[in-house]
Amino acid sequence: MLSVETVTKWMELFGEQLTENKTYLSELDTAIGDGDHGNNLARGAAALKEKLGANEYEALTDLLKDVGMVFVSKIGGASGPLYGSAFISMAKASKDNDSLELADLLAAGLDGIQKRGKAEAGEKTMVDEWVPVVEAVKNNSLTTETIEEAVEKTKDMKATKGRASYLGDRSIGHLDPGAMSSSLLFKTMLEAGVYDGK
Amino acid sequence: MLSVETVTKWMELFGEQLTENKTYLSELDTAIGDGDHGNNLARGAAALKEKLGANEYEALTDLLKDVGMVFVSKIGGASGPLYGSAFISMAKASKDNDSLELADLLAAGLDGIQKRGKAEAGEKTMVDEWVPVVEAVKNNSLTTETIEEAVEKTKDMKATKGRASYLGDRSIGHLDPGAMSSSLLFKTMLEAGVYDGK
Amino acid sequence: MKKIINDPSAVVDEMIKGMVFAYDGLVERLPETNVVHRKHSKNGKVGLVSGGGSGHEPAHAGFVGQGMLSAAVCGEVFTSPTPDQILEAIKASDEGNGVFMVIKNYSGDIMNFEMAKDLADMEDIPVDFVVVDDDIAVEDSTYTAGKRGIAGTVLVHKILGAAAEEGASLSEIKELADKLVPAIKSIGVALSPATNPEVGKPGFEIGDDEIEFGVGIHGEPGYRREKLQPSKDLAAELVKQLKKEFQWSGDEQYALLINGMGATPLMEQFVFTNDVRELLAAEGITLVFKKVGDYMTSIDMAGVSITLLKLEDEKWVDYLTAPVNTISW
Amino acid sequence: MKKIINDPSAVVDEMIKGMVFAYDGLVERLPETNVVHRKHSKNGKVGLVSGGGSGHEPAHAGFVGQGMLSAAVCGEVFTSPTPDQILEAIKASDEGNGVFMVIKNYSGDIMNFEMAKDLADMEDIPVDFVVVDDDIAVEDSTYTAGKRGIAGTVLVHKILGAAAEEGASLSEIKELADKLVPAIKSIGVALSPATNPEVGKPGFEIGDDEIEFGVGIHGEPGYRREKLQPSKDLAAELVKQLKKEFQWSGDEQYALLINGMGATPLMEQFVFTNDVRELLAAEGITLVFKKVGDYMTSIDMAGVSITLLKLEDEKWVDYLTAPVNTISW
Ligand SMILES: Nc1ncnc2c1ncn2[C@@H]1O[C@H](COP(=O)(O)OP(=O)(O)O)[C@@H](O)[C@H]1O
Ligand SMILES: Nc1ncnc2c1ncn2[C@@H]1O[C@H](COP(=O)(O)OP(=O)(O)O)[C@@H](O)[C@H]1O
Ligand SMILES: [Mg+2]
Ligand SMILES: [Mg+2]
Ligand SMILES: [Mg+2]
Ligand SMILES: [Mg+2]
Repeated sequence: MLSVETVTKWMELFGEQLTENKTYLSELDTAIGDGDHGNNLARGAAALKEKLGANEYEALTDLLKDVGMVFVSKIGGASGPLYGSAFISMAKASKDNDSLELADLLAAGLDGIQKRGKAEAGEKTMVDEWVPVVEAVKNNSLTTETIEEAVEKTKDMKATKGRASYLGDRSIGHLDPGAMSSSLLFKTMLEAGVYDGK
Repeated sequence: MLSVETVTKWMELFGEQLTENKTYLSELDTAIGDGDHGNNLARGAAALKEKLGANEYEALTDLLKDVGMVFVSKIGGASGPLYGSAFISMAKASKDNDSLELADLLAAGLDGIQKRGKAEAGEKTMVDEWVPVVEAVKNNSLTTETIEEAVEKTKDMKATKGRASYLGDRSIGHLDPGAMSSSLLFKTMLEAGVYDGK
Repeated sequence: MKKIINDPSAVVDEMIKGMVFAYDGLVERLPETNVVHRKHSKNGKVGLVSGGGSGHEPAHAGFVGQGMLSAAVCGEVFTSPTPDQILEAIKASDEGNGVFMVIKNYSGDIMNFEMAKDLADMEDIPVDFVVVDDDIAVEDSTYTAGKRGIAGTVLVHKILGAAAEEGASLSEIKELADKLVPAIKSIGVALSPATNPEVGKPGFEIGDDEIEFGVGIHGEPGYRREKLQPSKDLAAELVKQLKKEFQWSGDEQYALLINGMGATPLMEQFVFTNDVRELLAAEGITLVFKKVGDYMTSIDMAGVSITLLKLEDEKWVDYLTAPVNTISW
Repeated sequence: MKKIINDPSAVVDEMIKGMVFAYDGLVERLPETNVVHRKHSKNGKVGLVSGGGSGHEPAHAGFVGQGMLSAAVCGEVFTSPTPDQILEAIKASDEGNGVFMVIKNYSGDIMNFEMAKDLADMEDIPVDFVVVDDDIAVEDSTYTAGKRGIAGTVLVHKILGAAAEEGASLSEIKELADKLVPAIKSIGVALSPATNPEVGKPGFEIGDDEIEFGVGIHGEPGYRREKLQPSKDLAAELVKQLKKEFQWSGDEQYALLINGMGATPLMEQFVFTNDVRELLAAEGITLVFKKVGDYMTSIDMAGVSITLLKLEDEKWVDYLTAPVNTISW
């Protein structure tokens, strides 16, 4: 169910996962980037925890907007503006919209990422995690497998956006760190009970 | 016999030995100094070879003076002025002195070193090679053993002059590089037939 | 990891503290930010703001001061700074005539600086910018994020800074920048990787007898790995690449910046400079301005880069040689 | 050995070539010597000559220029220059009022510079000198060659250079130098050894988790080896030693130089500076002048040193801040 409670829970779990996977995410980024993705997101997670702990939210919009602002102002790098834009875009979509479906919310998030980063599916970025997930939520078919398969698929892709694109063909064979962190986002979404499908 | 011929030969052999032992001398200097003694002397040896090749000497004084000038202007570091002063001092002693004895010549060299470097015997420097050799030449008792024993003795000494003095007690247990290069000087002196004693 | 640091996650904060303490006559830190701002009094000039991830010292804060940058935004190590921080730099640098931003061509930098521009728009501060992409080691195609911004950025700071100091307007600076940036090309070679203190281990592995051409300043892989070779061969390869890009005819005038990556001693930088000198002289290139040293580093990476700026305008040399009051120019 | 060089025995020659090419507006090489001389016109000032083994870049040639050194003599790597070369520097620097030499306290340096003075005497050029011995890591006793000259030497160059520029006579400079040198004390810590290119391997061995206090700039052993520790602990040990030497009372004024050894990035130098700042503030020391960067390096050694100059004369601060035209001050 999409509610302030479930989304708060979601964000708490996401933050925990980011902190736990900090080294792993940075290792993925060392292989095809500059090794800071885990540290960047862990910094965001720490700030998020503080923010959520200090506030009581009534409206989903306010919660999403705060998450977006924390990500924009604490993560930095490429992933900060991207995750930030996703949540700010979701906040906007949820504004004055009581009957909002999760699929529409996530679609708005993806739209935010793509407006900011100009990446299409297949360019080996977090977009490759978001696209199949948004699709599956729309079709009411999202499972952990959908989420994990999407990350796995980035392995065979050649990066044409972001820092990994400098490697050309040599980016093939590595998981995309941003897709991996987004998979944590969606797994914790399932865990928090935000998604009611199947 | 002390003559232009034997001393020329001496200097040729000394130069060869320095070139051959470049790495070894620098290694000794790495242990208790700054690792350049072999390179410094090898540079001097190369310049010396050029000088000797380009000149015919009639007077011992001129030969010794040129050797001194080459050492002063090509070696650098502490050993350059010391070897240079030794030979310039020997050149002075040999000037207008036909009956000069080798013992007096070497004593003048040692005097040049000590005036320049202010080191006494027992301070773990090249002086510890020169003092026993000068003594033995005076007593007509110089042998390869005298020369080698003198270097060996620097091992147990604590350096109180030169770069090795910064190590204090930790200089004990290492041969002094300058004493070692001076031992090559005296061994080649024997080889070249400069010394007539026993 | 062998570094003179305390808490790896506090490196940027402590570094800024040390810098503004040591050079308190020149720079100050904007309260509660990682923005280093120049101290000289405002007089209606266009503000010049740059920045990026930390780890490239003296870039960018070392170039803050009269005649060069108004402010530098220091991100976390190898991480673009955030829009709120950039906004503070913009606000502090605005002297009433707008602010110009010098951005290096990285996805993260562009997104964060663009968001900051959006925020500044809302505060009615006119902001314009240029994206520096001088690193010819990367192909500029639809299949990459485009050429990276590296050491040549420092020449952009210097020239635009001098123009701003001279009283150029925001649109004049934009025009100058758009002409200047395409005339700058750089390329480097790395002997050893950088270690980001927060990561704790080297960004890549390379053999004791290997070098890599074209490595990025965040340790991004280069275009070719080879055996260690004499300085003159390294210089020849890099000059060859520059020649291919510039397609010079011979009697052209350039400015030259030889840049150390952080752990390469000046001794080696000058030996390398001598080889570059010979190669460019053989090409008939005239070098009107030259500079050698650590300007855009990659933490403790060993390596060097060559930057050439084709001097299409005589004024550019005046701008390069105009006096400045910074820590590191 | 992984270095950007060609022939190891030609490093000094090629380095000087690169330097005088890059900074041809400032310096020139005296023909057939390893002497770097400033270009500005002679006007009857006392000449200031320094030098020593190479491998300490930017020292000493980086400090040649108006307001600082007249000439620097570059010896082979880690090897004092020879008297004939020093004599050439003296002759080129004499503007009719004599030449003052700044010598670092090493047996070799002293002997070679003294011999040069003897040669200059024969040419009727008045020469005087001071021996800098700021390194408190070494005991000054009859059992050592005395304290070494290290980074503090650069402050001597700056202050005497400014005095010479102001028109001080040879005897006035000698008097100033004799008062100045005892007021300067330095001490450093090394994380890694230097590799002399001609030797081809590191000057000493040290564990990946070890540091050594008091290592000399030729890699001479220090006074204690310990485990790697946070920057603030390194700073605390070095400040403790400086306090012991200066025996400061609290309300004294000092100049501070934090010096990188060659391979330590500015990032770490500034973090370390911040720790030194806190420690000296706690001691009640006022720092009137501060500077951070690579000034007296040891090729590619990683490490830092702290230099404090007790400001016994107000004029010294003016001399420190007086403008100069050099490559590296
Ligand atoms: N243009 C883009 N669109 C979408 N995602 C992107 C884009 N550029 C980079 N990313 C994502 O950001 C991740 C890297 O983030 P991070 O390491 O935090 O930033 P940086 O590359 O600036 O160091 C990549 O793995 C990729 O998923
Ligand atoms: N004051 C001195 N008197 C005599 N010999 C000395 C003195 N100082 C140094 N030496 C000799 O010089 C040698 C070192 O020479 P070298 O390595 O060429 O110079 P540096 O120490 O300047 O690097 C020492 O091993 C020692 O024998
Ligand atoms: Mg990254
Ligand atoms: Mg030596
Ligand atoms: Mg990054
Ligand atoms: Mg030496």
